[in-house]
Amino acid sequence: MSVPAYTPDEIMTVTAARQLVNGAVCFVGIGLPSAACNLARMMHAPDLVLIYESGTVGTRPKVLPLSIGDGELAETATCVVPLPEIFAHYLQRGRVDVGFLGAAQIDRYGNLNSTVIGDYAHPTVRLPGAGGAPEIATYAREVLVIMKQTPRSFAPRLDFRTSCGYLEGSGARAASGSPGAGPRAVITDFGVLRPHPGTEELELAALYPGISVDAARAATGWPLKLAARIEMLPAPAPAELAALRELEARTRAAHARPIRISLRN
Amino acid sequence: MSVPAYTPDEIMTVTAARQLVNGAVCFVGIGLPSAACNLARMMHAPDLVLIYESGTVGTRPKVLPLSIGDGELAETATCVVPLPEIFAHYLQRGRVDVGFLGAAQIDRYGNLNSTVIGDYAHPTVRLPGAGGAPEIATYAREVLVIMKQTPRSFAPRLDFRTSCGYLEGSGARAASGSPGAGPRAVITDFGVLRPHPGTEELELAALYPGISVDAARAATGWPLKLAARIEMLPAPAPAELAALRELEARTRAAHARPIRISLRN
Amino acid sequence: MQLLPLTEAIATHVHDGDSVALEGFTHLIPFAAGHEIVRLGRRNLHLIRMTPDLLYDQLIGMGCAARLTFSWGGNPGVGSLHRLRDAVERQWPRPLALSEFTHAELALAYQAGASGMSCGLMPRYGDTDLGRLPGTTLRTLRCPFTDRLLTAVPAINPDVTILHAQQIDAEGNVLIRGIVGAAKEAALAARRVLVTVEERVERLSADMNAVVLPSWLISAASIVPGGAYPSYAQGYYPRDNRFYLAWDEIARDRQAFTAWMERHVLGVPDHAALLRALGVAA
Amino acid sequence: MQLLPLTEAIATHVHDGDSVALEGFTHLIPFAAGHEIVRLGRRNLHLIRMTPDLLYDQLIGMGCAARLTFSWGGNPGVGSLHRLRDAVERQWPRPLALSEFTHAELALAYQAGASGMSCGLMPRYGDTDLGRLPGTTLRTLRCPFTDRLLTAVPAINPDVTILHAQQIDAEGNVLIRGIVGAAKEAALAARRVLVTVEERVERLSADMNAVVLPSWLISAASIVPGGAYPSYAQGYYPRDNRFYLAWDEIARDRQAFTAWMERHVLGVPDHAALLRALGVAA
Repeated sequence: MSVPAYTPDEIMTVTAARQLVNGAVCFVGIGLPSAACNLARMMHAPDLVLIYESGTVGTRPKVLPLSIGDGELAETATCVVPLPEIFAHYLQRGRVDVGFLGAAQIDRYGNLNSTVIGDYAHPTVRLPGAGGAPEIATYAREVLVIMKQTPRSFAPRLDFRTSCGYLEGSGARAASGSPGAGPRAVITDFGVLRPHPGTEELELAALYPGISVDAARAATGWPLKLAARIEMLPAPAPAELAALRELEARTRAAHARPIRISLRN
Repeated sequence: MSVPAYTPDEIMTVTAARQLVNGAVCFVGIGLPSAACNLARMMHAPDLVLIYESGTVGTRPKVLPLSIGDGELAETATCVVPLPEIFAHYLQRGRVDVGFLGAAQIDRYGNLNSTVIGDYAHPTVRLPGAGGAPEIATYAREVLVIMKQTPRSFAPRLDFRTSCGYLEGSGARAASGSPGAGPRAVITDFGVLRPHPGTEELELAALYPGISVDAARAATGWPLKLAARIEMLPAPAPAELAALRELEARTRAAHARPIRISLRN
Repeated sequence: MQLLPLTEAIATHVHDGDSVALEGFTHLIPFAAGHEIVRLGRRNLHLIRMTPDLLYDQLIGMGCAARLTFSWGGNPGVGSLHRLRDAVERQWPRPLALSEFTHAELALAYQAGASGMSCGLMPRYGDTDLGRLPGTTLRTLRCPFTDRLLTAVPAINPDVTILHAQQIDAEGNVLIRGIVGAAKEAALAARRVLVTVEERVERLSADMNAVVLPSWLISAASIVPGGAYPSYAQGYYPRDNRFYLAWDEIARDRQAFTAWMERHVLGVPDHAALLRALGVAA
Repeated sequence: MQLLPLTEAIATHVHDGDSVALEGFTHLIPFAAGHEIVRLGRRNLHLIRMTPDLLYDQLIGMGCAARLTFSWGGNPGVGSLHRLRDAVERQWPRPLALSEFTHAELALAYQAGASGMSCGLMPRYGDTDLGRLPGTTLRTLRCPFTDRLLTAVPAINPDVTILHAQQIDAEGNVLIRGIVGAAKEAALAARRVLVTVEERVERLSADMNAVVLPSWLISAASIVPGGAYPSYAQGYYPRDNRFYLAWDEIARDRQAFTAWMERHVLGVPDHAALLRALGVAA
């Protein structure tokens, strides 16, 4: 097996970007989702509408933000609205097509933990917490989860359920009345998991070049089932890689610029 | 009795203006209240904060608006906020010191009708309706009512209760939990009525020059009681009258200016 | 967002029996769009608007409406809306059912609709006849924290909300500047959104915090200079207070009203012609 | 509104045991004001903030806080807030009680507080462990119209809300421009409001629809250029992403953290001195 000419982050980002249809309204988180959305916007989906939870609607950043609220996002936005409106008027009202989520743990039904590892009252690791994840998981028409696959993060049982995937599966989510369809794809560093149409258990649905089913299974904390057909995903195209690397280089340069503040007064 | 050198509207406006303490936050309605507030601002209360329900906060109009939302109000405001915020963040939150109300009918406890004369389903006169009055009546720290006194408008029984005064009196309003103190003064074209400290029934508390108790009683649809002491109100001062008339002349001139719209396109 | 001639925008998106909110609180009232509804002869509309104003007097007097949801129905600073009164008091030209609220309640109903909520909550104090109106949709709850009474107001989600605004940019984003009322909430609550604008510009002359409706929330837009006359468009032209005063006379009489509407609305092809006929177009 | 030196503003308005919201969503975070709270040695604070960020890591690490109400507590784009984690995981330097919400819930709690409401409502879907947190204050209701489950979130009314903003004018009105988060709601919900600003101007450079806090809603204001550093002030200076990255190292270790705070916060008289010491003041 030859060494691939791209990193796991890169193929995850490119794979996520390819899921996005031009014109879709995306509720974007920081990190890989932000890179994926902006890559898609630069490649095949120029009219992608990016909403960051900081209140920036329709932003077109030239460099990636480090935080969800960098000035770049406001400066390139169609408009900046107060945070209560982003959640009420956009997400809760059902205006978001695609939401992105990551987490510390995911279970076989796509439920997510971003609150604690260990017991809530005496945690081993206190994670950042819910943020906007529970509402994104509920209201986005569909959710893309992006996270690296390890037996601990793809867990047989969550230490804490922060956000709903398919709950206990087999229609439990729809029965709960959740307006969104839930996690239609989980993009990992091995490939893509998708819910089984009936049980809604996540199954291995696609693999990156050079990755084996066994490797993906070994990186999963539950006995990973296989989809009826496993798609072999293409490697990132040179144009995609070039655009992504240029975006990241621009970002690194921008973030390294020293700040000067005038104290005139 | 000599003919007074002012109209009933003028002495009502001047009397209302004199009630306003500099710095007070006023929720202003159109007509006499708007004239009174702006007169007070020009005379003794330059720092009066005027809020119009159209969402203009801290406005300082040079001419009086005809409607509650004339452009003049926005152009001279500290800020213009959406209407839901004016009601939630300002009025309901208890930020308003003085609210003004008028009505078609008032009863002896200061309850107001601005909805219908006659039966609701088959009204003799369909009035404009509630608008912001019920909330102003509830949340303003105190309310000033301004209306002309006739036996029909100062009614023994309201055809419809749109806004609360003291309800049935004797503490009923406070018992209902209303945050505001209710109508502290009713300014009419005869003088001023104020609630009795115990029963909260409106009593004649002040008279304009040349107006008799009997005249005020004859203009009231219930047996009007007298306050322990009836104040004799001064006539409008020449400076007040001059300022008011100048304001109204400016207003008439502004409202008469013909509109020209460019159809370039 | 589709850029359409106004007639086509209304014909496509406003149907008989629709619930329609033409919003704009004393400012940016979409008169041109409303007149197009009259010209197209739409019927049985459920009209929604905080402050019905002259435009609704006209729609009601022309028999377009079966129901009115509102919070204050007068000619601001002038007096009655005579056509509204005639419909309620004497069922002319047809009966008009009323759903009436306070300003705060109706603003909350739009806000709930814009937020994907089934209802909104506000404190409940005192005791008025408003809560006892026939067919009231308000409900009373107790706060689970304080046990105090709260009023629940059901969300309003109009079939279509129609706004007038200052500018649309090359991408179809729309700027609303000045007194905004509950226009944004009414638009975000609606199933379809129509906008008329004063002008089309390459880029909106707007700060990042301005009130902007993104293109993808708008069904169709039409460029109609003067489209808010006789109300106004901040930065473009002021309110024609003389017209508001004059309307009191026109609307007082059924025949005078009908003659005015036939001549100035039905008898002209579009809003520009109305403005020219009234001598306000420059 | 009183214009005060920052030390005096904080000394007067922030007391031991107060609930304090230093708001600003990733933007206009009032670092200078927060550092003054550290210098004044305030204790047993109930800190409230949607996104605790570095400033709260510092306040918590210095032992100022007894409780934290929040919705997301990380170093955005970088990782953990190590001092927050140390307090929760190992009670250092003292135990920290948590009240945690989702962003939407906390925004609603501020909004309810700003609106004089005892609670706010949102739809309730699915089933998470968040609703089962020990001591949760959320309650479940049924919509009186649809019978669907709703979550009631109790209002938050901080004793004091502290904001950083761009400008204050001659009358004391304050302009907030750019990403506003829930800053306005947090301010309007509070009993007292403190503001630090980049500069004082005769007139705000703001449109009529800009986000402005009227002077009479503000308890005290202080002029502190760079007061949001290492976060940012739109139009004045950008976010120092390098500092946010560097903080990860500093905060990871108790001694390194304490040394940094002693040198850069306790060891300097004011924010200007901190900016000079860090080499960012021009």
